[in-house]
Amino acid sequence: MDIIVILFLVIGLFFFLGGAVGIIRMPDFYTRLHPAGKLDTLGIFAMVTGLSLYNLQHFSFEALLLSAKMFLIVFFVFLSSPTATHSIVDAGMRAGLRHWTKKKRRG
Amino acid sequence: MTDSNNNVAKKVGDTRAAFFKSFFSFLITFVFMFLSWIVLSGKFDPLLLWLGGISSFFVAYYFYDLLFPAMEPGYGKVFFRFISYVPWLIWEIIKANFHLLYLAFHPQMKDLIDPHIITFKTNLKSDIAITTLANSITLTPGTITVTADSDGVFRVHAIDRESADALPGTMLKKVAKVFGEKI
Amino acid sequence: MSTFFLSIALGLLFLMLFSMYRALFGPTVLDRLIGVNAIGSKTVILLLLIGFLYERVDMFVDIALAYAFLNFVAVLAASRYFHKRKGLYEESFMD
Amino acid sequence: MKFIGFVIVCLTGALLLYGTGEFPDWGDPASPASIHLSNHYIEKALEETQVPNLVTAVLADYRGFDTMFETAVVFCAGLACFLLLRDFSRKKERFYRHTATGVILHVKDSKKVLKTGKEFEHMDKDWVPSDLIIKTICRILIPFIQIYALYVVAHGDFSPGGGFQGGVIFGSSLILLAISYDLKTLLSRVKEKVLGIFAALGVLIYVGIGAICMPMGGNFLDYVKLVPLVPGDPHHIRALGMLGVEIGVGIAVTAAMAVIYINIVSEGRHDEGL
Repeated sequence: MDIIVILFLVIGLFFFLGGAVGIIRMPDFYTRLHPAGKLDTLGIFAMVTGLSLYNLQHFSFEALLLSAKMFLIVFFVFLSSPTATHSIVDAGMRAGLRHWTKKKRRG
Repeated sequence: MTDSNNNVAKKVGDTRAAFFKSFFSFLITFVFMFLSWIVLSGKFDPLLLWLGGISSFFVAYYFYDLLFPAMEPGYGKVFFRFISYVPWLIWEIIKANFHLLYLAFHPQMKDLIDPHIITFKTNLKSDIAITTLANSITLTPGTITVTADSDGVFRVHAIDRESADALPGTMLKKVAKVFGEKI
Repeated sequence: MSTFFLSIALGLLFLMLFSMYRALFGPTVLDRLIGVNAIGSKTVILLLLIGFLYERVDMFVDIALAYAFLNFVAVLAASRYFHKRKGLYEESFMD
Repeated sequence: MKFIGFVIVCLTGALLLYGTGEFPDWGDPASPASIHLSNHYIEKALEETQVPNLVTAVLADYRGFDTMFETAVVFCAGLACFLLLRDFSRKKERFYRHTATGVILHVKDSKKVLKTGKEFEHMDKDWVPSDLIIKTICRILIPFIQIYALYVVAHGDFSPGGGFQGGVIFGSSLILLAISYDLKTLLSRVKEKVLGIFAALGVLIYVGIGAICMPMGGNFLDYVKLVPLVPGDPHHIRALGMLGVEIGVGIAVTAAMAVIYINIVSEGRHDEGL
């Protein structure tokens, strides 16, 4: 059981690492949002799955409810994270920030 | 606070059918709120259950038109189809995430990515269907919905050609099927 | 197991530094917003891990949930502010 | 005038800093608080108050007066925002929007007033239509946030929450409504008058619970004297009293948050807002 939990947590950390590296390396604001919004969401999903499995080790009704409560966080993040991402993109578009393209760099 | 309820009732025509419609959405909101109270609380103390009932009643009474603004007959079916849609979506997200990870760690990342904006039109009508599709697109790595208006026109920022080609495709079909709309 | 949780939490803290860089030196205001949002999503997990370390998960889940709410509201309010007030400025991209 | 204010602020700050020199060191084991008070709280709180969460026991029982005046401070903050910022003056220029076509009318004559309702609606100069996705998602999330806020208020004695935290979350759910639609939607649901009444009502509940104890023969906020009024187990009377107090705090904080937000964001004019 512990191995599964460790696996989930390490996978989640790996996703977070990808997100952090992506935020640093991507060329412009729009492309930075891609790793920031999505990899973090999946990282939260993997990590909460792992933690709630760990919580279920001593199985009882209360532990089950607690794990369900943890999954409320996932439910909330899956609804809210894309909305936040979309709203940031929208703000950028309205402000008139141009997005980075390959052509622009060549010319 | 009660004024808004009266307004809504007047708008629909104040008939018996409209009353039942709002009563049903009140009831369903109440049930949802009470279930989430139980999950949150995790205690079955009578006092806390009473407080939960009162709180759920309060929220459902004043804000019943937020969760289910229009009560339509096929909600139960939509709910179950939506539940079956979620695992497919999560699987798509996981698949696409590895692609994005590969991009993020690739040394010549700037040669691989090719950000551009695509526009496509769908025939989705209801707000909730459009929102589901837009958020699914945003959750799938590689694409972010920039705008989605009520006519069903989507503008999507894609990070490379590969993720852009997948749109709208299967996801639109699945969402349309979930909400029972024509493509 | 608690050592492992501690090391994961430290790893998350280390990753926050990356986002902190964006939040502090991001060329546009919206870049800073991205950085803050990324820090927020990591903090949710960090709070859960702290809960497991102190063995009071039932309390820390509440805090994590509240933090997620407030983070969402903050990001939405900030971006809505820039929808209305054109306070953003265009800058050259970092190539 | 500004200069005098600056000097006064600096002097007060210096005085406060000078005062902190007399405090015992942080975490000093020999300070009076750690010798007598903390030990008593930690050892006796559970059996005296029947509340599992020590922080709530200290906050709402042992230091009930402190919390009462904190609530009053929050109420005063809301009141101050209202009194300073609220702008009742009529605007010289007004903008109207035709709902069906989206045509915008700019009325410069301050005497002419269009009837708003089905055809025309008020609007700001910098009007931004609310976004479909944000609107739908917030609509779905707001009831859940509210039930969570009420849960936090009700479980003040088990979980880290309490009146202040729950009130803030409930208030932020109202703010979310104002962000995702616009300020007018919030104000049409929750009238400004109602918010003011609720802010005062919250403080009144707190003070009232304290004051009822006095004719029952106890001191102010002496929950034990409430036993004949409340059915149920007399051992839990302190926990019940705290629950009532927490509800009062929650109501006051929610209303004060909403009032502060509404007035700051629209500069007191109550138009479209943020």
